[in-house]
Order: sequence, then structure tokens, then C-alpha cells
Amino acid sequence: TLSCSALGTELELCREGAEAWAEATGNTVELVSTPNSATDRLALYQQMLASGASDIDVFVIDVIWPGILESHLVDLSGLVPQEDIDQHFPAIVDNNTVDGRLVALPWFIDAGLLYYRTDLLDAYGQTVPQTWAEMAEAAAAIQEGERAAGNAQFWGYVFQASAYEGLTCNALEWIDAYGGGLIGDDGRPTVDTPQAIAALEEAASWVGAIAPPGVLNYTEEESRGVWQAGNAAFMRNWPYAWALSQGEDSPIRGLVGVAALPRGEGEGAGHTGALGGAQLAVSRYSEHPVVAADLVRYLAGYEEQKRRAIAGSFNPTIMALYEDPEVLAANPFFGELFDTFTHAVARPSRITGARYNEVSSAVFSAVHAVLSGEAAAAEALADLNAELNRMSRGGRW
Amino acid sequence: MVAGGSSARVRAAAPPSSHHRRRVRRAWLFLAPMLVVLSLVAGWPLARTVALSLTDATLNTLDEANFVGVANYLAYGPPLDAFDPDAGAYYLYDAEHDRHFVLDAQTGRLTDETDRDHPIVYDRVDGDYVHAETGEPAPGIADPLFQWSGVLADRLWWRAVANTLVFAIASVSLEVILGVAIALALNAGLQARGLLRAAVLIPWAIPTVVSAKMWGWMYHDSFGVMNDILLGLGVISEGLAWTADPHLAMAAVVFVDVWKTTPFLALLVLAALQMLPGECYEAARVDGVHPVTVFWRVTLPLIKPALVVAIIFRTLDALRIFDLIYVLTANTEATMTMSVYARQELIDFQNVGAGSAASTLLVFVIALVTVFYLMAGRVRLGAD
Amino acid sequence: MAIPGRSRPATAAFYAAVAVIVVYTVFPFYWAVNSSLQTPQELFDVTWFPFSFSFGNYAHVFDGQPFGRNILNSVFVAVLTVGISLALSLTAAHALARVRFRGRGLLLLAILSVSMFPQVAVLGGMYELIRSLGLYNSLYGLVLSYMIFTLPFTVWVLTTFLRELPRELEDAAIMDGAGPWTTLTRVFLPLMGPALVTTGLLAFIAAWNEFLFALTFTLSDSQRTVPVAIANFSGASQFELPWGNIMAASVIVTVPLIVLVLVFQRRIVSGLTAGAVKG
Amino acid sequence: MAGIVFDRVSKRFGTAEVIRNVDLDIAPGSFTVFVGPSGCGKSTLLRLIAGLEDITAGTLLIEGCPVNDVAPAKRGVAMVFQSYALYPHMSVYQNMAFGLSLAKTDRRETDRRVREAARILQMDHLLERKPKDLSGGQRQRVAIGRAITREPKVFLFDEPLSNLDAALRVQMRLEIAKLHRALGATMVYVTHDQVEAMTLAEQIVVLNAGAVEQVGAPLELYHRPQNRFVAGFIGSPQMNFLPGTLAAAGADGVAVALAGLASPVPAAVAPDGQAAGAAVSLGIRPEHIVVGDGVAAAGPHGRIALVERLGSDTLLHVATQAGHLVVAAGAATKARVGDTIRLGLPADACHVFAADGRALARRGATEA
Amino acid sequence: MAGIVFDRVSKRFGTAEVIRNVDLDIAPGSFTVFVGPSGCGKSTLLRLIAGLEDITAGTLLIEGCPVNDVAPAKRGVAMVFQSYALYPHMSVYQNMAFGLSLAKTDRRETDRRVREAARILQMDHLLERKPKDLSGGQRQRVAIGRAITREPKVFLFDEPLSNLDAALRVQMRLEIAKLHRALGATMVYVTHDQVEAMTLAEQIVVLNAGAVEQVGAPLELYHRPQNRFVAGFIGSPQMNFLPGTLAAAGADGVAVALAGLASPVPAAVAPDGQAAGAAVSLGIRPEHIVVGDGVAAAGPHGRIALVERLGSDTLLHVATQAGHLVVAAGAATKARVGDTIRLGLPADACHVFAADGRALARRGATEA
Ligand SMILES: Nc1ncnc2c1ncn2[C@@H]1O[C@H](COP(=O)(O)OP(=O)(O)OP(=O)(O)O)[C@@H](O)[C@H]1O
Ligand SMILES: Nc1ncnc2c1ncn2[C@@H]1O[C@H](COP(=O)(O)OP(=O)(O)OP(=O)(O)O)[C@@H](O)[C@H]1O
Ligand SMILES: [Mg+2]
Ligand SMILES: [Mg+2]
Repeated sequence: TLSCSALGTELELCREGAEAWAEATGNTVELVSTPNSATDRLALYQQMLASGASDIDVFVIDVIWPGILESHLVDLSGLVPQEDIDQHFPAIVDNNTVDGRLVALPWFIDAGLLYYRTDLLDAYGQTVPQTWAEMAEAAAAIQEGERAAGNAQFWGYVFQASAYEGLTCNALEWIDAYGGGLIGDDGRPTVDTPQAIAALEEAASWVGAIAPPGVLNYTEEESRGVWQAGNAAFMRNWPYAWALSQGEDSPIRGLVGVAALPRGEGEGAGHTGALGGAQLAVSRYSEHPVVAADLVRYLAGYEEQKRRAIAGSFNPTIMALYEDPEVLAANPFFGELFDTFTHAVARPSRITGARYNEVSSAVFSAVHAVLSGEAAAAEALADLNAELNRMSRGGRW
Repeated sequence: MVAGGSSARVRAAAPPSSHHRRRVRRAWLFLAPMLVVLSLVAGWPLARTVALSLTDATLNTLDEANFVGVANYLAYGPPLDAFDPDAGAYYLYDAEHDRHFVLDAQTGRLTDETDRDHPIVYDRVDGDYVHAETGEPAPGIADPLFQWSGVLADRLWWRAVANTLVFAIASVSLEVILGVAIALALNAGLQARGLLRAAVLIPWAIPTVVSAKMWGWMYHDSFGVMNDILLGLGVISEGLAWTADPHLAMAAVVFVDVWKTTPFLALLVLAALQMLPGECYEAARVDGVHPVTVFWRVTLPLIKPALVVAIIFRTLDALRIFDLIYVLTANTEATMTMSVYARQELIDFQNVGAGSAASTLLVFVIALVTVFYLMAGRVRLGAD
Repeated sequence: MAIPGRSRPATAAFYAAVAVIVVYTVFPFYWAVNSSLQTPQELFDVTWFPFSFSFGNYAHVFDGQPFGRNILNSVFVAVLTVGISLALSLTAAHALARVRFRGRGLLLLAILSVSMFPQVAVLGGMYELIRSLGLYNSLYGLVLSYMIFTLPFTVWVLTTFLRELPRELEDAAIMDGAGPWTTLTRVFLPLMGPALVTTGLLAFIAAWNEFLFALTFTLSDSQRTVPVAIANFSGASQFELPWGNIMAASVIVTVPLIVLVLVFQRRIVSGLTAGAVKG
Repeated sequence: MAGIVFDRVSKRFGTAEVIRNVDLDIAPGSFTVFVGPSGCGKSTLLRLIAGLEDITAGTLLIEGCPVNDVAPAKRGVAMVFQSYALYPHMSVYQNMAFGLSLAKTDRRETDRRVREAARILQMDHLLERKPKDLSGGQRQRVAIGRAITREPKVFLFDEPLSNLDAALRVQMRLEIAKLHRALGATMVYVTHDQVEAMTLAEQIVVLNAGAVEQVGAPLELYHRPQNRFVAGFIGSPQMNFLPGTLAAAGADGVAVALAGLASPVPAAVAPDGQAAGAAVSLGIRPEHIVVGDGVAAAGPHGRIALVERLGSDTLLHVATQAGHLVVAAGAATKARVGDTIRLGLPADACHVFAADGRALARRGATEA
Repeated sequence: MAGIVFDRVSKRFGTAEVIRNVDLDIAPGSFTVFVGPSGCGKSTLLRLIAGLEDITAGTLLIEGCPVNDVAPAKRGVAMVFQSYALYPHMSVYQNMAFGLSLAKTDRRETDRRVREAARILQMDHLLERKPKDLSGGQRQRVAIGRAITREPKVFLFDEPLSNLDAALRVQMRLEIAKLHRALGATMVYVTHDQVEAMTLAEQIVVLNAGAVEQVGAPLELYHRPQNRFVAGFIGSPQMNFLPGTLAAAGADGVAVALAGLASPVPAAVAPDGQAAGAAVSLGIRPEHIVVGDGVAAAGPHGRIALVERLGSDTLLHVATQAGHLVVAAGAATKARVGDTIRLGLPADACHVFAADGRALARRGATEA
């Protein structure tokens, strides 16, 4: 008797997977649906875990939560064979290892991607932009053209800039693309750099120009809304938007291309994407930790991830699956993504541990202020750096 | 304070008969079930919150929290969250000079570890710091490290307080005006008022979780219906970013809140209107009192008790507003309210101590406002 | 019927105002209905009328999750919450409104102060309480926790309304040999129609719409209430919002409330105390 | 000053017809009193004048204009409600000043008028009280005060003095009469008090079951009631009625044969078409019956069943062979329960009513 | 049957002392009437008996037991409220049956009693109405009916007939008297109507400003008021008072010198310690003043200022040299406004009051 908390989203797949395992092992699994909103979900988990409730054995957790929930989770390294662990992207395994304890197994992966309109690029003679500046240029050109053609609602680029976790992802991508970073390996903040300033200045210049002013309150779905209505040339989003953009009734079906996010300029610039995705973890308060770990191992295992990749386009965390012909047949673009995933940049959740949210909040607040024009990038980042320094306990967090 | 006006007090002075005492005893009997349930559901959670606000608890360390007094509210010295109990030291950062320090709580020894490989150690001598090795004085080195901390020293908190008050005042006053107007319309006996009543109640009936999202959708700058309407009417020339623009966000949120909670007020006022004695209205009609005057001079004073209660509860709700703002504008500073702040500390940042302190302060602010209302409304709680 | 004693333009202005109010309150609901009848793609456009009339969203609400059960749960919780809080607060309000005793004002203030705490702040303590009472993942736990916000409200409102009833009525009942209980139930209660229905309705909806407690204190789908169920709706992946389904579900849960209002408003009639006393 | 005319006015509540086809003329500046049994529609008539109830049929005219559709406020009337209808949240002062302050009357003038009214009503010391802290009579006085401060064209008083003591009532009555003289306003007044009705009224309207029974000057109603209902209603104690038959009908009067009496009782009324042998009733007021040894042996006699001594008067309830009679004897009478007495029924004090209640026209008696 | 005793009972509302030190004995089964000016505390006294107000000081005993602390329901009293206090949501029938149903009275018995009460009160046809659809008088009758059906040991009536018409009032009065005889219950009754007070009461209690002025049988109060207040309060129209000085005081009476009169007016009262020259007032009831040419020339004379014809009686307001006098002349009087008439003040009808209001003991006059 196990309870598995899963995102309602993937409930079907999760159920099938869990039931398959249950059948195989003779255990029973009960699924629990949780709120759609990640913040709500985290709060709920924390409430339960803080009280030591044993109601849920296996948790599906976000990529940034291992550091936060770590003290409530079981170290899986002893319960799962090492070779099983090694087949996953090392970046994620790293992310899930807190103080040497592997607190969660990767389940699927996400990373920020650049969506573009193939038809419009063609029409305006543009190529897939390699740098943010190119992107902005192309976007401006297309936007101007489309507006002249009568679509007053048209925008060049949409992304996520509401004051929430998604903005931290976006910002990290920009800064990383310019070769900057948020927190150094020594735990000390590193945001007050020319790269970061350049990145933010670049981003701030989009708002109102190629991106709608309302982008400051966009989350994933709002940007997808604009995009999928055919009102944007470019969009930054997670892989999920792919299937929807290519859906039956999508007006832009067949006109969508995906690429890695552009790079910045200058030293250290590169393509990047913020790492996202889900992990499976076992509660320390579980009454059946071993059985639960077995379920986790099963769900994160090769076969199951393959099944999910084929049936639900979930990006596997097992590197080998990106060469699996069946998987590639179902998801032709997976190959392209592989690179992105390997270069994906993780948010500093592991190093900041329980204080990640505070860090993230400081980051997105500062970035939001810059984007909305309330603060200049240089000052905002200097303040942010100081703020992070204050929080960082000299890098010990 | 508010309880018991002058006349009530004088009456209470008469020696209570045992008959009166019996009445009072029975009153307590009548009160008992409610009080039991209420203290059960409210007592523990409230006490716990207040208690936690005096500790350094975090979500992960609820059981091993230490008592820190009022430091979560306001304290001067090394900030509380810089303390590491394991090391027995504060990790401090001097933003002015961009230097990291470690302050040993026991010895008072200060280590500059900005350069980890070459730490500089200072000793505390007569309240000043001197180089541990050279003994040279290091004037002013500790000053920036000692600062006001706690919720009350947080600029964001005060921003949240201001936001909350602005929000509460704006939305409650609009609601009162609109709610009373709606109630009067419903009371005026027009046809199909049943349907109208149901229609008016709809906003209240849609779960906040949903309606907030729905408005978010309607506010969307490019496919939201608000802009569509306003553009169509020619009121605006290009789509506004309702929830994103810091100048519009508060107004947008207030607009939704008014939409959402006016029914609450309207319905309560309507109930009050319908329980009024009819005869003095006839008197007013014969006296030739203008309906507007009747409203101000007769209706309003008569429904005042109910109106004040409705306003109090609406104000309490408005001061605690959370989900609407959270869903519509997330954690943006422009609209961050006390509850959003408290929740951020409590859940997002895991600072149960500070979050509880913020909650307690929030209660305190609400209590102040309530008492103010009661006094301004001349509500005599103890009077008949 | 026109408003007696008003001129034509005034009446016209009155109706215009009513129309504006109706649009303000109802339009978003129309928009919800409209959205619920659209395909996901249409949502990203301002579509004034659901030309496609796809009822798929409605069908979808009920398969894949026990939404019917969730509705029943909500009904159960809300009815019980309202019933219990009205019962408890009626007696309490009677004592508070009609008996003069020391500390009455303070008590009222204390009751009020309970509803000053933000939900997030009591969440933790409430969670522990519910668990220690063994009411976790039970609808009764929800009912209990909802008392924290319904009780102060109902007590205060009913107290206010009870105060307004003429004192002579109570005197007459006392002379007729009625105890406080009888006075309350047989004399005051029937006169409190508007107040009771209104408070009940408002408390019902508050309980019906509550989200945070319901989310935190229940676990299994079969114990969830509607708002949680709706919040747990999800699209094909993490970030996708199944907007059409959410709107359909919202319409589904709003309609019963409207019916409820239509049914109960018969009780909201005026002039209940007319003819009782001279004065 | 405003005259009020009811032109075939009817009022129905649901199916109950409460006012039936009332035709009535109230002269400008006059003082009209409505009397009638409880529930006969007096208050309803006032409410119709005030405009608080819609008229079901017919026309009501004030100052010659139909006002069926005129709002109460526009009719220029002030009303004292039977149920007071005070504003519970206002003090006595505010209750009385309300109408004035709305009319933007000068503050000093308002104050003067309110204090004047309070003085007249003897409630100067109560001005700061709220209605709920007043006695019944005090509330009633506030209601009166509210009307008189406003000085309207038409006053409607619905039993304004019913809760006052006799002494105060006399004073208030005089005050109202004074007010009437001073303002010259039309006053319509409902009362159950005979003395009030007789002393205040220029014209009394007797209502019964929603219809007008008789309209006339007080003494006319007293002396020449048009029917048995009015005869019984006006005058206190009530007129005695004895069943009988018309024994003789001549030009100079009739004689009524009563049960148990040897000779018919003569009455100074015209036969009015009633022939001898018709069933009639003989009416005579208690104060007109003659008691004592001097009366003719022909009159009724009987045992005294009850003696009510009112101080100024004594009422004897006498069971005679012709029926039960109430007799107003002087205060000094020595009569006791059980005594047998002989009663005289003076011919010119007798009223005769036909079987349908119609009064036969009286001769001699006029209003004094 | 239950006697009621007030032992130095006081009642304060806030700082206002509304009942002051009342000592009063109400015999079991008696019929006591409270009279007094509006606001003097009559209703409050009833409410104290009922237990609706707490007694501030003193003891109230019912059937010999102190009941200060006994709950109203346990006192066995029923009350008719001045303000009716009907249950607005109940029909007339339910209003009357409510008390019985609470007492778990048998359904048939309840029905019988309610219908009986309705019959007595002439409201059989109104049983299904709600209070708001009733006229003032009808509401009042429901309030009475509610008390009657309960058949308690003590009835408290607060101006129960004030809104009824004269005829119905007489009937109701008789019904109440009948009820009193039939049930033998103690009845305490507040009224402003002199006739009601005089005819119903076995004992009248005159209250003034919260204190008892005099207690006694009706005629005793009429004939031997203990002070000027009672003298003025009992009797309608009110007693006339003329200021004067004691001219002579002898064993067989006194003489009072009045302004403008040549010779002092003799009065059959004992001097009671008042010496000649003391300021007194002379009281005489309107009905005792003799009018006509036959009266001694020594009496006051004056111009008739106002003639009020009540039908059965005529009131003359005469301005004499000694002061304003109201005179009850017979209905037949020919007197007119402006006439000068001469008035006789019979010695044994005169009351004399000392400066402090105390009455000098009268001689001759007894209760007839
Ligand atoms: N609740 C109260 N607070 C203060 N004063 C009061 C209250 N109730 C009554 N009074 C005062 O007490 C006095 C006695 O009131 P009560 O009702 O007994 O008079 P009453 O003799 O019945 O008069 P009425 O004949 O007018 O009904 C009045 O002056 C009244 O104003
Ligand atoms: N709203 C109503 N619905 C039905 N019947 C009503 C209504 N109001 C009054 N009545 C009836 O109309 C009749 C006349 O009522 P009205 O109040 O005019 O009597 P009234 O002459 O003033 O009597 P009273 O002397 O008792 O005050 C009564 O029989 C009463 O029951
Ligand atoms: Mg009436
Ligand atoms: Mg009274």
C-alpha cells in the first residue's frame, strides 16, 4: 500500500506506470492528485513533511526542490543500484544530490527552448537567430512587417516575466547565455557582473518594443496564448508547448520550429536553457521506504521512461533513450533537444538549499524591476548581489 | 474601551438580582457550545502562531526552534538569520565595503573572510575592534554589521502594509457604495428581482481560485476581453497591461475584488433593509422627506449596525487579502499585501518565525483598524 | 412595477443603473460559460460567442476524476458547516444580543479577533489539530476547520440582527411562559428569515469556495472538494492550464449556487416584524 | 387650507373590501372627526388621504385636484399615526425637528417650534430620550409633536390621544382646537372618545364596515341619528333600544307598543310611512330616562340589576318587562341593586327606528 | 387567586428613579386599577409585577412569597401590553394559542379556549389574519385574547381598551368584569378612562411621578381625595380650583375668601389645623356647580367663554371674577357664549386644599 503523489497532468501515465509496477510486485498503489500550481504543491508537501505525516510515500518533486525538502527525504543511493543512477544526465543527478545524499531520482527533464515561426522567418528572410541580439532584430523586423500587414496585436517575442519562479529561469538563461551566473561554486553570489548587466539590459530593451508590456505578468500559458494565436514570432517556453503548438486545432500547426535559446555576446557566451523537470523522491516518514524506493526505481527506469517518452513526449532523463529509435520515431525533435539538455543550466537550488526560494524571489524581484523600468540593470544587480551576499552566510548558505 | 457605553455602565451598576444572574448564567450556557468549538479551532492555531513568532523556527526545524524573543519583530544587532547555531557564529556581510565576516557569538571575535584564504581576525576590546595580530584599532568596522532587523525593519513589510491599506480602503469603500446601491435596488421591489438577486450573487459564488484566474485571463493584454472592449469603445488606443503595469495593477486588483465581494455586502445590507420597521417609512413619506434624505437620515442610521458589521468583516477580509492578489499579480511589489508577505516568509522562504511574526503583526494591524472602525462607527458592543 | 412616487426619468435612470450593475456582475460569468464552450484554441482569441459549442469540456470534467463525488463532498461540507455554525451562533447570538452581562463587548471582540488571523498563519496549527483529532483526510475535519471563519461571522451578524428585534416581543414570550430556547426558536427565528438566509448563504459559499484548508487537510481524490479538484485539473503537462475544463467545472459548481439563491430568497422577504408593536 | 373630497372611493385589500364607495366632502379649514367601530376603516381612510395606500376605485381630490397618483409628500399633509411610527434611532427632539430640518427651516426657528411643541405636549424634559425609553403616552405625544411642528395644510390625526390620561387629554384637546383656530388648517381626526368627537368636531363622519352611515354636526348626530347604528354609536353610555310595534301613527307622533306595558309609549316622531302594526324599535338615551316616583305609572318598571357609580353620575341597569334599560341617574341617587323602580320615557326623548334600522324623523328636538 | 404586595419597591432606569418607594397591597382576587398621568410609572409597575424588569430596591411578594428573583414564567401572571407586542409571524389564532401550546395544553382544549376568547372579543373572522393586516383596535383585542386564553392567577392589563370604540369598550369592559367574577383572578388594570376606572375597580391606585398618591375605592377617591393632585385627577371634566384664603375656620366648616367675591364661600370641611388667613384653594367639580337664577347672589358670576355641547351634557367655560370655572350644565341649557351667568357653589360640594395640596377633611359627603 503506497501512495504516490503525482502531478495531475501526468496522472494517466503515472497511473499506468504505477499499476504496472503494482502488478509486477504485488503491491498496491494509490494516486493522489495535487494542485496544478507548483508553489501550492510545494507548500502542501512541506506542510505534510514538517508534521512527519506518513500518508505519502513517494513524492514527485520539482527540479529545484531537492535542496528544500532534502531533510525529509530518504537517501536513495543505497536503495538504487549505482548503474541505474549513472544512466541519467549527470547534471540532474548532481542537482539531486545534496550533501552527498541522493534524495531523488530524475524522472523527466525540461529545459527552456526557443520556439520560432518557420513561416515568418522564411517570409522575412530571417534565419534561426543564434544570439539574443539577432533574435531581437528578427523579431523587430517581423513585428513591424506583421503590424503593417494589419495585425496590430502582433509581437516579436513573448516569454515569462511575471514575478515568479519562471522569471528566475528566464533571467538565468539570459545571464548564462552571456556567460554570467547567479551563484558561484564557492556559494558566493556572482550576479553583479558586466555579463549579467548586459544580459538584463538586453532583455529590458525588449519589453514594450518587441515584447508586449503585459509580458511582465505572463507565465507559461499567457505567453503560449499569444504565441499559439499566431501573434508572436518567437517564444521562450518549455517543451510542453511543442505538442500543443502542433495540435489539431492549432492555427500555427506545422509552422513551428524549436531551437536552443540564443547565446549572448562576449566571453563565455553560449546556448543554454534552464533546467526543469520532475524527480521522484521517497519520504523519510514512509512506512515502507524500501518498497517505495523500488517503485521510484521502476518509474525512473529505462522501460518506463521510454514508455512515457513514446506515449506522452516526456523528455527522458536517461541519456541512452535519446538514441532509442522507437523514441526518436515518436519524437523526431528529441535529438535536437539532447544538446540543449546537456547544456542546460541548473538553478542554484542545490547550493542554496532551503533558502533557494528566498534567492529566487530576490532574483525575480530585481529582474522584474529592471524589466518594468523601475530600476536600472546595474543598480538592481548590485543591490541583488549585496542582498544575496547578505543571505549567503559567506557562501555557506 | 469600546465595550459598554455610558448608559450600559450605569445600568450595570444596579445590584443584579439573582433572577438577572440566572439569565446571565443561561446566556453563558447558550454561549458555551460556540465558545468551545471556537476555542478548539482557533485557540491552538493562534497560540501556536504567536509562540512561533518568538522563535527562529523554519519549516524544516519546527521542533528544534529556539526562543529568540521579539527579534523576529524588531531587533538591533547582528541579523537573526545570519546566525548558525552549529557554529555558534554569525555570518555577516558588510554591503558598504563588500566584505564577509564571521562573528563568534561567544568570544565576540570577528573574522574578515572576504578572502577565504587570508582571513583577518579582529578582537573585541572595550567595545571596539582591534587587529588580533597587530592590535591596531579598526575603527568603524563593526558598524554596518549591526543593524535593525526583523519584520518591522523590512522595507518590503512597510510597502506591504501600505499596499494593503490602500487596497482595503479602496476596495471596501467602493464595495460599500456599490453594495448599498445594489441592495437598495433589490429592495425597491422591481420585477424579476429574484433573478437579479441571483445574478448579483454570481461573483461571490465562483471559487476565488477560479475567478482570479478568470480575471487574469480577461485582463490579458493581448487576448483579454477587457482590452478588447475598451479598444472597441475607443477608450484606449492600445492594449493595457492591466496586471503587469505597476500603476494599473492595484486598480485592476481592486476592480476584481469589488466585483467579487460586493455581493457579500449587498446581501447583508439587503437583509438589514428587509428587517426594518415599515411604519417610520410611511411617516417619512407623509412628511414629504425626499427619498435620498430618507436614505441618509432614516435608512442608513437604521441599517448602520448591520452595515458596520458587514464592513468590519469585509475589511478584515480585505486586510488579509491573499489569493486574488497572489494569482493575479504573483509576488509583485506593487501589489504585495501583508498576507502575501507573510506567506512568502512562512512558506516560500521557510522562515516560520518571521512569517509568524508577520502574521501576528498583520493581526495587530487588523485589530487596530477594527477598533478604529468600532469607535468611528460608535458601535457599543456592550449596549443593547 | 415602477417605483412608487418616482418620476419617469428617475425610473429610467434607475433601470439603467441596474443594467450596468447586472453587466458588471454577470459578464465575467458569461465569459466563463463562453470559455467553457470553446475549444482550447479559441481561448487565445477574444471570441464573443462560442460558435463551436463544444461540450467536450463538460464531458471531460467528469471523466478521469471523481468530480461528481467532489461536488457531493462540497455540498456535504458546506451544508454541515452552515448548519452547525448557524446552530451554534444562533444560541450564542441570542445570549450576546439580549442578555446584558459583564464582558459582553470584550467577548464579541475576542470572537471577532479570531477572524483577524490570515489563513496561512493558522494553517500549520490547524493541520496539527486536525491530525491529532484523527480527522485528517476526512470531511469532518474540513467542517471543523471551517468553523474558524464561519463562526465569528455568523455570530456577529446574527447578534446584530437579533438586537434589532423589539424587546416587547421577548417580553410577551416570557409572559407566555417561553424559556430562552423557545423564545429563540419560536419567536425570533421566524423573524430572522432574511438574516438567517443571508448569513447562511454567505457562509455556505465561503465554505463551498474554501481552498487552502481543503487542499491541506484532505489527501485522496474521493475526499477532495470542488475548488481543490478544479485547481488540480491539469492539462497534458505541468505548465498547460486546462482552461476550458476549469471554466466548465466552474460553471457546473456555480449553477447550483444560483439555484440555491433562487430557492432560498423566498425567505428573504421584508416586513416580517410589521404589526408587532407600537412605537 | 385644503378641502378634501372623496368621490365614490373604494379600497380593497385582496378580496376584502375595506372602504366601500365613500362619498365625502371635507370643507377647507374644517375639523372633521371620523368615528366608527374598531376595524371599520377609519385608519384606512386617513391613509388614503395621506397617499399611503392606493385607491382601488374612485377619485380623491385635495384642493380640487385628483390626487390618486400624487405622491404622499406632495399632498401637503401631516399625519399622526395610530402606531406612532417614530424614528427609533432619533431622539425626541430629532424626531420632531426632522421634518423641519429637511424643509431647510432656519435652525433657530426649528428650535423654537420644537420647544414650543414640547412645551404644549409637556415633554420638555424628554427631548433627549430615544423612543424606546418612553412610556406609551409619551411616545404618542412625540408623534403629535412631529405633526404640529410641520404646520401643514392638512392634519390627519389617528387616535392621537388614546394613550393619554384624562387631564392631559383635555389639555391636549384644547391645544388641538387652539391649533386649528390658529392655523386654519383642515383637520381630520379619528377618535373613540365621545367627548373629543363632540367637542372638537365641526362635522362628524360615522363609519361602519367601510361605508359612511351619517355625516353631520355633533349635536345633529346626537339628536337626529339617521339610523339605529348611528344612534347606538353616538352617545355614551349607549342609547337603549326596546323592541316594539307601532301602535298608532299620527301626524303629531306615534305610539309604540312595548312588551309587558299596558299602554303604548308615545314618541314625537313622524310616522314616515310606517303603518300601525309595523315592527319597530324604540330608542332612548340613558340620560333621558326619568327616574322617580313622579313618573306616570304607565312607564316600564323593573328591578335594578347593577348600579355603576361614576362619581359625577350613576348608571342603573334596570331589567324591565319591556327589556333591559340603562339609566343615567344623578350622582345623588339612593337607588340600590334590588330596588324596583319606575321609569319615565318622555315622548320627545324617544327615537323610533323602522325594522330596517332607519330612524323615523323626530319632531321637537333640535340641537338645543 | 394571588395577592400582590409591594414593600418599599423602587425602580431606577439609569439615574432616573421611576418608581419611588411604593408600598401597596393588592388583595387576592381583587380588581385594582392604576391611574396616573402619562409617564408616571404605571406600565413600569405592571412590568415589575410581571418580572420583566428587575426591582432596584424593596421586595415584591406574590401570594406571600418574595418574587424579586422568580422568573416571569413562574409567577403565574398574564399581561396585555400597551404596545400589543404581538408575534408578527403568527396568525391571530396562533398568537392566542402560543402560551397554551407551550404549557402543553391539550389541542382540543386550546382550540376551545381560543375560540371562546375570539368570540368574546368579536374577532372570530380574523383568526387567520396576521397582525399587520389588522386595525389598531383589532390588534389590541388579540393582545387581550392572548392573556385571556391562558387563565392565569394574575392578569395585568396595560390600557387594554384604549384603541376601541365606545360601544365595544363598554362591552369589553363588561366582559372583563365578567371574567373577573368567573375566574376570581387578581386583576391589575391600567387605564386613562375614568369610566373604566370607576366601574371596574374595587380599588384605585393613583400614581404620580412614581409614587402612590392615594389608594381607595372609586367613590372614596371621588368624594374624599386626599390631596389636590388626586382631586384633579379623578373626575372628568376636571375639578375646578380657585385660589383663596381661609376667612373663617370653625368646627362646622370653614369659609374661603375668593378674589372678587364679596363674601367668603362656606365649605363643609374641617379646618384641620389651618388657621384663618392661610392660603388655600377651593375645589369644586363642574357637575356640582349650580347654575341658574335661583342661586344666591353671593356666588361668582361671569361671562361664558365657551360652550361645549356633548349631547348628554353641556360644558360651560365661565370666566368669573374668582377665576376660570368649568360648569357641567344639563343638555337642555340655553346658555350661549357671551351670556353672563351666576354660579352657586354648594357648601357640601366644596373641597378645600391647604397650600401644600393636602385636602382638609370633608364632612358631609360620603359615597352616596
Ligand atoms: N428604558 C427606559 N429608560 C429610561 N426611562 C424609561 C425607560 N422606560 C420608561 N422610562 C421612563 O419611566 C417613566 C415611567 O414609564 P411608564 O412606561 O411606566 O409610564 P406610564 O405610566 O405607563 O405612562 P403612559 O401612561 O404614558 O403609558 C417614564 O417617564 C418613561 O419615560
Ligand atoms: N393590509 C391589510 N390587509 C388586509 N386587511 C386589512 C389590512 N389593513 C387593514 N385591514 C382590515 O381593514 C379593516 C379596516 O382597518 P382600519 O385600520 O382602517 O380600521 P380602523 O377603523 O382604523 O380600526 P381601529 O379603530 O381598530 O384602529 C380592518 O378590518 C382590518 O382588519
Ligand atoms: Mg385605526
Ligand atoms: Mg404605559
